[in-house]
Amino acid sequence: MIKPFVAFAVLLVILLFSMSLHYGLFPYSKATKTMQEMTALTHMTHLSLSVGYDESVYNSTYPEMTALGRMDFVYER
Amino acid sequence: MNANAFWHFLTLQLFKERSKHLSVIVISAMILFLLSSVLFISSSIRFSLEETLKVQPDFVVSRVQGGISVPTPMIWEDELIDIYGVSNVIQRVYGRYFFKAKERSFLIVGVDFLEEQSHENLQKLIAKTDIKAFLNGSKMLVGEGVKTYLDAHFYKDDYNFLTPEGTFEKVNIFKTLPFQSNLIANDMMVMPIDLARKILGYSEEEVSDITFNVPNPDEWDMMTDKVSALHYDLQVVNKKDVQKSYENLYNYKGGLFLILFLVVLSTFTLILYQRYSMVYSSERRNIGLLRALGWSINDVLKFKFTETLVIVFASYILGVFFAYVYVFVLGAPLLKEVFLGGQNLQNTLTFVPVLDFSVLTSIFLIYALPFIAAVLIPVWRVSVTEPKEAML
Amino acid sequence: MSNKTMIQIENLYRTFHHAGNAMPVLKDINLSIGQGECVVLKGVSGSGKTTLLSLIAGLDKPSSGKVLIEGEPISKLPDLFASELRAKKIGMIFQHFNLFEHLSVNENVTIPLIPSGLKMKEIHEKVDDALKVANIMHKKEVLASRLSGGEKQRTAIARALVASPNIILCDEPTANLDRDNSLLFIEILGELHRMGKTIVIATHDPLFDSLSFESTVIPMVDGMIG
Amino acid sequence: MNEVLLSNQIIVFLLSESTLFILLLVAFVVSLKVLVKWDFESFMPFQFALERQAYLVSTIILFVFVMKFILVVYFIFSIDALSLLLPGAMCGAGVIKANVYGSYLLVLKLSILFLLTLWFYIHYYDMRTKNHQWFKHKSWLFSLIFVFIVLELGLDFSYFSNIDTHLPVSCCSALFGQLEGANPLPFGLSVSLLLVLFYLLYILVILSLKSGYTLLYILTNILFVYIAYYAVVYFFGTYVYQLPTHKCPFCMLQAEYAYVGYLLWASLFMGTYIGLSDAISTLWLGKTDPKSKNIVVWLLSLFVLLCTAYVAVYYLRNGVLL
Repeated sequence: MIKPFVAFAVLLVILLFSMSLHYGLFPYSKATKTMQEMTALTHMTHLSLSVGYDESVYNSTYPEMTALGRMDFVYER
Repeated sequence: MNANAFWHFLTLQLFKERSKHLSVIVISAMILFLLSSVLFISSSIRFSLEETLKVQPDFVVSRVQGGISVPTPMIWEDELIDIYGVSNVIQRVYGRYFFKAKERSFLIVGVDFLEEQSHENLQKLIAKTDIKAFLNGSKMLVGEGVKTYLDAHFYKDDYNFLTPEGTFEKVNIFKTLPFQSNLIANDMMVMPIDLARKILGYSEEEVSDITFNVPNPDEWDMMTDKVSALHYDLQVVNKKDVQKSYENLYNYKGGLFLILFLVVLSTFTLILYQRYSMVYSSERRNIGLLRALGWSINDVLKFKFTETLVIVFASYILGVFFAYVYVFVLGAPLLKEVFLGGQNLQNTLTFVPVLDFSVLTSIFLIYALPFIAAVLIPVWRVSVTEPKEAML
Repeated sequence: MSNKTMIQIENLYRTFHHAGNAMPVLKDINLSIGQGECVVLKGVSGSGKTTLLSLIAGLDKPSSGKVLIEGEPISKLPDLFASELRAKKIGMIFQHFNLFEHLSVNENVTIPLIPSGLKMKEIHEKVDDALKVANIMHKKEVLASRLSGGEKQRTAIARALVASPNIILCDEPTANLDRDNSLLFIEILGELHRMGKTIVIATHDPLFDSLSFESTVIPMVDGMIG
Repeated sequence: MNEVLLSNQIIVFLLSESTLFILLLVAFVVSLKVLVKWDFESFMPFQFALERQAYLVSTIILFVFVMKFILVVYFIFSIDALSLLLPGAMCGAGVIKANVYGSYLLVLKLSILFLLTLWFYIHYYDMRTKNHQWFKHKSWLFSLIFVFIVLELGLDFSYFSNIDTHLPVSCCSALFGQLEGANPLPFGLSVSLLLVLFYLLYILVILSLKSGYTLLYILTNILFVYIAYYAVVYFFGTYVYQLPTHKCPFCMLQAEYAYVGYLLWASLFMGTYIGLSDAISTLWLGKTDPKSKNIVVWLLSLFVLLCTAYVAVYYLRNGVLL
């Protein structure tokens, strides 16, 4: 293998390595524990979706269709 | 075949022709970046939700009349406690509060802090704080998004809620919820249950819904039937249904994206086919020379395939790496809004990195397989070049 | 010198089809070349000598008849065998040298050995030997694009020799060389001849009319051996 | 729209299968032309063109060969992931049984892998004859494989588009658990007899392979796979799960069991594929390869050792058997 290619390959390996380092060092337990504690407190797992909720349930342009952009169907009810 | 000499020659050729390959690598890496980002986000959200769902109550019971949820009477709680096999019956009071002027909304969640379990949970969640101070008077915990928004509108310390009766209810902002929970808590306001009732307009005898656990999963189906039979306007939802609806939501988002992505992919494949047909036809003379020097068709095929694989793997690694940085380090600006929406509160969540076999293989298959398939025929065509080309 | 037949050509025809017209290039060639012989195919351009050479090397396929290299019908072997035969038994020297311009002399000479499966050490030894015989050792690491015509030719010779083939085929080897370099080339050929290689040269250069070593001149006219 | 068809893995899987199919279709058309017009003795330029096109066919098949192996693993993995969407399913077993196509599809996929391995053997030998002696053999075999692949693609699509996500499916405990009085084992065997047969057959396979009784080997190896399947599901699997009632060939593919199922099934099937391919080429072409025989011995021994190790480790740790 020629030197520029070895350098390129080493670069790729470094990228992979730094990626796995970040992946390995990420505080998973902290992240998931906080989420779980949050749920334990509120008993809720509603996603904090950032969509407008006060839109009409009906589609004003096509009344027989459901409104566009509604996200509440993921909610539990 | 001597691996050493083979690789030496291969890399020499690749670098000599690098201008021809560079554009392919850059475009591939960009396509891979887009694809991987979407799959990373959806699998990360899915992972977080699944972890969270583990502690979510098994069943939710609410009153539904004419397809619209109405407040659930608290007496139902006692009826549920009486059913054998049901444990941990808890009432929930929550609802949306609209900040009318800007058409933003917050999720108000009432928690019964007098209960011992809630007390403990609160202690865990916001360690090193004086719980007594929190419970003393009208105070609330807010999600990061809520805090930022209220700050921007000069509600630094408290907020005046307008109750359905037309009175004002001043609530102090006690603390911000930990940012790790932003995925579910960004637009949340957690406050004592009675305060929440007042703001949301529930009477003393009403709750939003009631949750309970059934420890034995084999009884779930039976329990659904039993509980449904209690009242004609009662709706039961179990955790599996929630899990399934989340799964479907992210399959739906990712799936629609993938299907749209097929258009890009097929265009890309066609371009690759044409480009490599062209690139390789300019190499005919060199290939003919190799054949004249004693390389067999198999040797040339192997050479050209390895060349393709180097390009495929290089762009794969580059694309996946940049997508990883974009999603898990930078928090996927712009693309995040496709998944979480961007109309309401700004969400600054960090995605939990998820790199599993399924995502990585999916990315590889959807990209590498069409790539190799597209260059396969050009590769073959140049590999069977007659060695007499070298004599011309 | 032994009389073992290295190259045997029997009733060889080659016809090119171009725009519906059949153009016979080689007509009924019969030739037998023994080990250690040096044969000069002489003729004007278009007389079919290059085509004959490429048929001998198995670079082209005949329309009928056969070419046997040490008894093996190179023209009718599956590619895997034909390539192996070419790699082990035949060294080619082309009119335009046909070097990879961006590779060094050393790398150019290595190419025929890459599919061989030899160890790196053996490859280095073989390359060095070939470079020495072709007298280009001093330019080992120089890029082919920086070489003079004569040096390129000597690199091409080293490349033809590196797998130690018994047969060397040269296609107009001196067409792009000046007189001094041509003489130098012939000198190296004489060296190869002494090593016992079978040499076939297709040329119209009069320098090859009277070689200092034993050689047979075969004139070619209109695709036939005169 | 069927929710299953929006699952990312299923989209990727179906897309990959379709891409491979298009390539194979090209290969098949070319292969038919080559097969009909093939005349190796001819000196016509046409024949030389056919020889070049044969390289296209073999290149495509080799690429497909590699990809199909990856795709089968991916298929099983995706099936496992789908169990989240299907009510009642705990692992791939329930999903496979979600409609009538599933089991046929899985068997078909495994057979195609075997035929591709066999093709690869014949191709290898054919390339090393001076007159392409077995060219027609391998082309006919490819035509057969292609028919299977067409069937497979059809089944792929019918299987995935006919999974009803609202209909509850059986979980593995219902599919493989012992019903009252009914013996699920073949030939009315008991578990201890099954085990005796398992080890006996293993020894017989190795012996017949080593001594070159090819026909006997083929017979015993097929029987061995059959018995090994039951032995893993009804005996060794319970040690993997450490639960005497858990009988399932799929659950061991999940992360909780360190994906050991992939290693287990891969060593059994790869060993059998290689062994049978070598045996068939011995009988059919008269060519044999001692190296493949060694690989077979290694793979099958790995399989048997792995199975035994689970039982042994459990016994050493707990002092009792399940």
